[in-house]
Amino acid sequence: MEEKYFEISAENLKKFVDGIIADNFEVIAPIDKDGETFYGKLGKFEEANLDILLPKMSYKEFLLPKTETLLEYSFSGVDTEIKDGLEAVVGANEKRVIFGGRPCDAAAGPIMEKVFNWDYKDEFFNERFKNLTIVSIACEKPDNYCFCTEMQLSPESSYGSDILLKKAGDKYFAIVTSEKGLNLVKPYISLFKETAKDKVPADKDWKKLFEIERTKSFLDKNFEHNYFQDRFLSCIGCGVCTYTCPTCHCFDIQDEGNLKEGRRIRNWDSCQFGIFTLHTSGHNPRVTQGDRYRQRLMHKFKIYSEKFDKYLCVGCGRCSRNCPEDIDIKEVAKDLADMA
Amino acid sequence: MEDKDVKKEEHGAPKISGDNSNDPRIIAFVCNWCTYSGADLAGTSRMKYSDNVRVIKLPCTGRIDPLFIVEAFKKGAKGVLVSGCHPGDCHYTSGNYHSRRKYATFRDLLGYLGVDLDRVEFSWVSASEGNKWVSIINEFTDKIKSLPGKSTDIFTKK
Amino acid sequence: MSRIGVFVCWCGSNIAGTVDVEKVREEAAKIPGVVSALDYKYMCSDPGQNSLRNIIKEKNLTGVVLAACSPHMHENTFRKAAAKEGLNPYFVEIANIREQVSWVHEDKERATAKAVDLMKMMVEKVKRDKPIEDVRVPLNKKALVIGGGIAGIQAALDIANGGVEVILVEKEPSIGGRMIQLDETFPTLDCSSCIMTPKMVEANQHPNIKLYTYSEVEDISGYIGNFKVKIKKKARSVVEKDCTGCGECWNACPMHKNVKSEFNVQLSERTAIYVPFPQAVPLVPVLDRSVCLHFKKGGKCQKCYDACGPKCINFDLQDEIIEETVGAIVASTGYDLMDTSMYGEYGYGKYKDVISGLQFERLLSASGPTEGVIKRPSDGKTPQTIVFVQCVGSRDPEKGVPYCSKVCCMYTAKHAKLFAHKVHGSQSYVFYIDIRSTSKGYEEFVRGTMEQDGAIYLRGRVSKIYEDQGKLIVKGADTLSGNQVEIAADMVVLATGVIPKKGSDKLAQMLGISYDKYGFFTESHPKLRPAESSTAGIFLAGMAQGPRDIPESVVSGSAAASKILGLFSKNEYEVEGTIANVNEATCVACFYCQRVCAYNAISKKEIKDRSGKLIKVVANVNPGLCTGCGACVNACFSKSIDVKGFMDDQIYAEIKALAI
Amino acid sequence: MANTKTDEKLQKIAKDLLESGEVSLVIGYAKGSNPQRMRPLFITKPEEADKLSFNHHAVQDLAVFLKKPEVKKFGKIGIVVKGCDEKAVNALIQEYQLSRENIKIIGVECNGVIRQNLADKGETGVSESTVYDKCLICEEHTPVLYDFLVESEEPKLNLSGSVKPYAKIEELESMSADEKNAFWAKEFDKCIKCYACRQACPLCYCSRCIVEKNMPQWIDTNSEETGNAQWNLIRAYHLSGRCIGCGECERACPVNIPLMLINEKMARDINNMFGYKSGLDINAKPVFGVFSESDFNDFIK
Repeated sequence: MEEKYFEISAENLKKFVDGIIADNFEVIAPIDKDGETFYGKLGKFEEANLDILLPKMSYKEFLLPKTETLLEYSFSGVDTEIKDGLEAVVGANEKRVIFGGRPCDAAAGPIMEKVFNWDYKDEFFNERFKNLTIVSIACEKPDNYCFCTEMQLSPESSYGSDILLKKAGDKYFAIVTSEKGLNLVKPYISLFKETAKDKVPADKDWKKLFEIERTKSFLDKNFEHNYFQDRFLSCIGCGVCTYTCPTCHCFDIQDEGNLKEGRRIRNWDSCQFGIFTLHTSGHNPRVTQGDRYRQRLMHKFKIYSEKFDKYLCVGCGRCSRNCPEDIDIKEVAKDLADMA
Repeated sequence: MEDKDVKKEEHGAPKISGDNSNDPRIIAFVCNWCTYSGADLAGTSRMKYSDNVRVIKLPCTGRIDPLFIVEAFKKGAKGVLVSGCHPGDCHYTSGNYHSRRKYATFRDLLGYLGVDLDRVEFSWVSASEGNKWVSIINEFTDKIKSLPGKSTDIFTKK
Repeated sequence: MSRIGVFVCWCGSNIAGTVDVEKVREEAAKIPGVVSALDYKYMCSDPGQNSLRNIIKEKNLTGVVLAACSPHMHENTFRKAAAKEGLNPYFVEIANIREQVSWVHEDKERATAKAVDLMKMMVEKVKRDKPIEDVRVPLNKKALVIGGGIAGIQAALDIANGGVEVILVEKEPSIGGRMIQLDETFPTLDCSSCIMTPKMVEANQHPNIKLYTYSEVEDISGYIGNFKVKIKKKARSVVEKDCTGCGECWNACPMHKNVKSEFNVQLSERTAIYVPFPQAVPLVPVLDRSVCLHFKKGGKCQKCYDACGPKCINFDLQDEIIEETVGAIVASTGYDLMDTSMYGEYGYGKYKDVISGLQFERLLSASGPTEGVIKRPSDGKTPQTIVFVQCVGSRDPEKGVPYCSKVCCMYTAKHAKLFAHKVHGSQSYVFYIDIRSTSKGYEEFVRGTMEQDGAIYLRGRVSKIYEDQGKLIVKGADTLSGNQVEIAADMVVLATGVIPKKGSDKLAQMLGISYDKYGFFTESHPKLRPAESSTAGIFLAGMAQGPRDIPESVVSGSAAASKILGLFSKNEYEVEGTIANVNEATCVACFYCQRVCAYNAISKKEIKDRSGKLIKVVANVNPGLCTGCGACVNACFSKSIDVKGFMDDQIYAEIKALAI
Repeated sequence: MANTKTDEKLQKIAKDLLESGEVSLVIGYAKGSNPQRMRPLFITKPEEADKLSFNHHAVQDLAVFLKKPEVKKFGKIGIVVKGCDEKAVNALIQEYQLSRENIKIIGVECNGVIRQNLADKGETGVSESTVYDKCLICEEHTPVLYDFLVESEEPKLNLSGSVKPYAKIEELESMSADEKNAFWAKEFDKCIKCYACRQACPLCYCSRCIVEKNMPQWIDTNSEETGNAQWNLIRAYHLSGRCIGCGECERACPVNIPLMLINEKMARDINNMFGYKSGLDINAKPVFGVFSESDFNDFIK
C-alpha cells in the first residue's frame, strides 16, 4: 500500500484511542506499574505513559507467548485424542493493537517473521503477527543505550509500524503504512486530517557511533578471540537480555500431563543458560558464559544477517538497561567494530 | 474416541470423582515404620474411616520432601497429610527431626503465599495408634469438606 | 516398554466382600503397559504363588503388582516367589487393599474406586522400578574395644573367647575402670577387687586380646568390616616388656607429696612415676611427665632410673601411633562424676569432710588411703554420724541434669550399711527423693540398711550445710513429717550424679555415632537395638550409654560381643540394596546430605581425570552404612541423590496416577 | 571522576595482592555505563588496579561470581564486598563451595546503595527513601569478616524511621489466605521464568537446578500460573534459612516481582523459629543441617 499521511491533534488522538477501546479493541500500551513501565492492557488513554522511552519488557509476548499450548491430548486406555492448539489462536486477538511503542519495537516483528517462515511456517506466530496492528510513536530523545541508527533503523523509522506517529508540538503526524493501519483509522477518519508527505517534518540526521558492518566483520574472523572470555566474566547468565529482547525468539518444547491428559507447550528459552546446549552425553559445546554471550552476538550481528539479510537486533538497548551486571551491548558492539 | 470406549468409561470407571469440595481428594505421605503400620492396625482392628484418603508410603518422614505437598496439590488434591513417627521414635534416629524443621519452614512459606494451612496437616502417628490415624483422617476430611476457599489455586490451572 | 502383571487377591471375602475385585482387575487391564491382570481367591496360597510364577514366566513380566494385604504381611513372600522366576525381587509392589481399604471402608463402590487408585499407583511405581542388588561388604574379623572398664573387659573377653582377635584400648595406665575403684558391691557385698582383678588379669593374658593401656584412639575412618584405626600409645617412659613391676622406681621418686592420686580421688598422694593402684594391669608404672623433676628441671633427676634393676626406664620414649584395621568396634568409655560446684550450699571443696560417694568408696576400701578404716579427711578421726545426700545433680533440671543416675540409691544404701558395720554405734542419715531399687535383691538390700543397720531415711532435699564447732550442720526438709531437720554430722557424703566420660562427645564425632544432649551415646533403637549405635559395625556398652549398674554393664558388654560374634559368623555383611545413590554429574558437593545422615554413610569423593587432576568433589554413599532412610534426598537441593526403591520419580508417578 | 580515598585504598590493596601473587584475580567495582552505575571488574594484573572504585551505586553482590566455574579456575581470589555481600561469602564457605584460604576478603564499609531504578533516573543522594530496604535493616555496614577493611568516607545513613522497610510483609501477614493468594497470583503471573533471580543469587550455586530436572518434573515448565507459582515457591524454599538478604534476585528480576518480601519474611521466621541467621559465622552449621529435639512442634498433631 502506498503510505498515507495525516495530522491529528493530541486531543483527537485521545478520542481515537478511547474510541477503539470502546470498539472492543484490545489496546496494549506502556503503563506505569510499581515505579516502572510495562506493556499492558489499556483501560483508557490517560493510563498510557507515552513519555517513557521504552517499557522494561518488549511486547514480544504478543507474538510469541511465554508459554504456548501447541496441542492437547487425552487418553482413554490406549486410545488417544489430540486437539490442535492452533484452534485457540486462529480468530482470537483479531482486534489487538499495540499502541505507543517505539520504532525499534515495531521493527522486531518483521525481522522475526523471517525465521518463523524459513524452513517451516510457524502458524502460531503467523496468526498472531497477522492480527497485530502496531501504532508506534517516533522517538525524539533516544538515550545512551539506544543504537537503532547503528542497526540500520532510526528513531523515526516506520519499518514494522502500521501507523507511525511523529510528535510535532501539540499535534501528531500519522504515517499510515498498511491496510491494517488504514482500517483502524477509517471509522475515526473525521479525527484525522489528511496531509501530504512533504508536510511531515523530515527525519533528523541521526549520527552513528560505529558501523555495524565492522562489528560483523570482526565476528566473521575472530570466533576464538580472547575478548569474549575476558569481557563476559562479569556475565552471570541470567538471560534477562534475551527475555527482554524484542527479537530473541528461542523456545523449548515440553510436555506436561498426567495419566489422563496432557499438553505439549513451548516456552521461552535462552542461549544464555548453561543447559541450553547441554548434550545428553554431558558434553557442553558452550561451556563458559563467554561462549554463550559470544553466541548471542554472533546470532544477532552475523548469523541472522547472513541467512535473512537483516540483523537480529533493533538497537532498543533493553539488554543493556536491564543487565544486572551493567553489560552494555552497544559498547560491546562498538568494541568489536573498533577491533575489526 | 470410539463408542465402545465411551461405554467403558460410563460403566466401567469407578465413580468417585474426588474433584469437588463434597468429595475431596486427600493424599497422605506416611512413613513405613510408624504411621503406615498404624494405618494397618486400624485395618486389622476393623476401624472405619473416611475413604477420601490415598496413602503413599515412604521409608521415613525424613524421605517425605515438602515439595511432594506441592505436587499433590498440583494433581488436584484438596488436602495433604504428612505423618510419621513421634519425635524420638524415628526408626532411622533423626529423620523426623530433620524433616520437622523443613515442614515448619515450608508450611510457613505456604501460608505466606496464600495456601490455606487448613489444607496441609502434619501428624505423628505411631504403629500402635490405629485410633489416632482414624480420627486424624476423619477430622481432616471433614475439615477439608468445610473449606470454601480457592487457596490452592496457585498450583492448579484455573 | 513395561510388561506388568497385576494380581488382585480376594483374600477370601476379606477383600472381595468390600471391594469389587473383578472391577479392579478390569481397570488394571486397561492401563498401558499392563499385559496381564487376574484375580484370585488367595494369592499367598501355594496355587496363588504358582500362578504368579507361571505368568511371570509366560508373559515375560518386567514387573508385578499385587493388590492384596499390607506389604508388611506378604511383600517378602511375593518377592521370593518372583525371584524364583528370575525377576528382580524389588520389581514386586503391593497395593494394600485389605488393611487400608476393605477392612476400613464399607461402601463397596467407593472402596473399589480407592482400590483401583492404589493399584494404579503401584503400577506406575513398578514401571519405574530399577533392579536392586543387595550389598555385600567384606569383613575384617577383628574387633576394637574402646575403654577397659568392666563393660569393655567383658566385651573383649567374650569376643576373644569366641575366637576373634580383640584390641582393647584404655586411656588410663591400667584397665579396671571405675569398678576397680569401688569397695564392696551391692547387693551381695562381694569385694570389687576380688571379682574384678581376675577378669583384668584374664584380659591381659588372653591370647586373642591385644591390650593398649595409657593409649587413646586418635582417628577412625572407614566403615563396618573395614575400620582403619589410629591408636596413640602415649609415651610411658617405661619399657613395658622389661618392667617387672618391682616398685623400686616409685619408691625412689622424690615427688611423693604434691601430686594427688586420681585413683584415690584426691584423698592421697602419688609419685611422679607410679602405678595407680597395687593391682594395676599391666603392673607397669607410668611416668607423669607433667610433674616429673627430670622433665621439669632439665634432666637432672634420674633417681628412678638409678633405682631400676632392669634399666627399663627410658626418658626419651615418644608417643607412638599404631594402626589397626578392624571390622567392628565397641564403645565403652564409661562415666565421670558431675562437678558439684553449682551446689555451693553443700560446701563440697570448701569443707574437707563433705566428700563424694566415690571418695567414700576409697575410704571404705582396704587398698584405699586409709586402708579401709573410715577416717575424716580433715582430722583423721572416725566419724560417728554421717549424712548421705542423694540426688546431688541428678533429677535436678535447674542445677544439674534431669535424668536419674540410677546407681546412687543403691550405693548410698551400701555406704550406710558398711558404715554401720565398720563403726559400731554410729548413726547415718539419708536424704532421698525416691528410692529406686528395682533389680533382684535390691529392695531387700535397702530395707536391710534401714531396718537392720538403723540408717534413718529422710525424704527431702538438703538446703544448707555449714560448719559449726567441728561439726557439719546439715539443714534439710523431711517432707513426710513436714518438719525442718537439722543434723550435726561428722561427715557428709554426696551421691553425685554421673555424666559421660569427658571427651566422649569427641570420640562419638570421630566414630560418627550419635549422642544425646548430655553426651551419652545413643543406641540405634532404644528398645530393639540397644547394643547397636546408629552406625553399622559400632556397638555400645556400659555407662557410656547412660547410667547403669555393674550387672547391666556386664550384660551390655556381652550383648555387644554377641552382636560382633554374630556379625563375624559370616564372611560378608549383607545389607538390603534399597540405599541412596548419588548422581555425580550433578552433585555440587554442598554436603547437606552428609549433615543429615544419621549413619555417617556419606563421605567426600574426589573425581579425577586420567592424569590425576582433580575435576570435582562429590558426595559418596557407603553402601555398608546406608540404611536407605532417604533423609539425604530431602536435604539435596539439586536432587542429585535418590533412594533406590523409593525414587523421586516413582513418588511423582504415584501422585500422577492420582491426578483428577 | 577523580579517585576518592576509598578508591585509592582499594586500588592499593588490589595492587599489592596481585603483585605479591597472593591472589591471581581481584573482583571489584569499576565505573559503569553511566555515572549512576557501577559494574563488576575483574583484574589480573597489578596495573589494572587503578580502575577499581566504590560508591553508593555499587549495587551488585560480587559474591555471585564465586560460583562461576570460569572464575573458580583462578584459584585464589580477592573480592571487594559490602557487608551484605560478605555474608554470601560466609554462607558459601559454610556450604563447602569455597574455602577460606582461597579468598581474600576486601571489605568495604557501606552506608547503603541507591536503588538502581532511581539511580538510572539520576538519583545520586543516599537517603532513607533512595536506598534499598535491605540497607535500612542492615546490621553489617561493616562486614563481619574481612582480610582488609576500607572505611567509608560517605556520611552515615540517617534513619528517621519514616520509611518502614519491607512494610508489605506485615500487611501480607494480616491478610486472609485467599487475599494473600490473590496478591501472589498476580505477582507470579508476571514471571517469565527467565531465572534471573536464580542466576543473580550467590547461593544458587547448583550446577543443575531442580527446575532443570525432569525425572521427575519437580516444577512444571510452563510460564503460566502453575509453573510460575511452583518455581517461585521452590526457589524461596531452597533459599529459606540460607538467603543472606542481598536482594540481587529482586534487582535482577525484569518484571519486578517483589522477591525480597518472601526472602525477608522467611529469614525473619527462621530466626524466630530456630534462632539462626544466615551468613554470620563461617563455622556455624546451616539451619537445615541440624535439628533440635525441642524444635517447634505445635503445628503437628
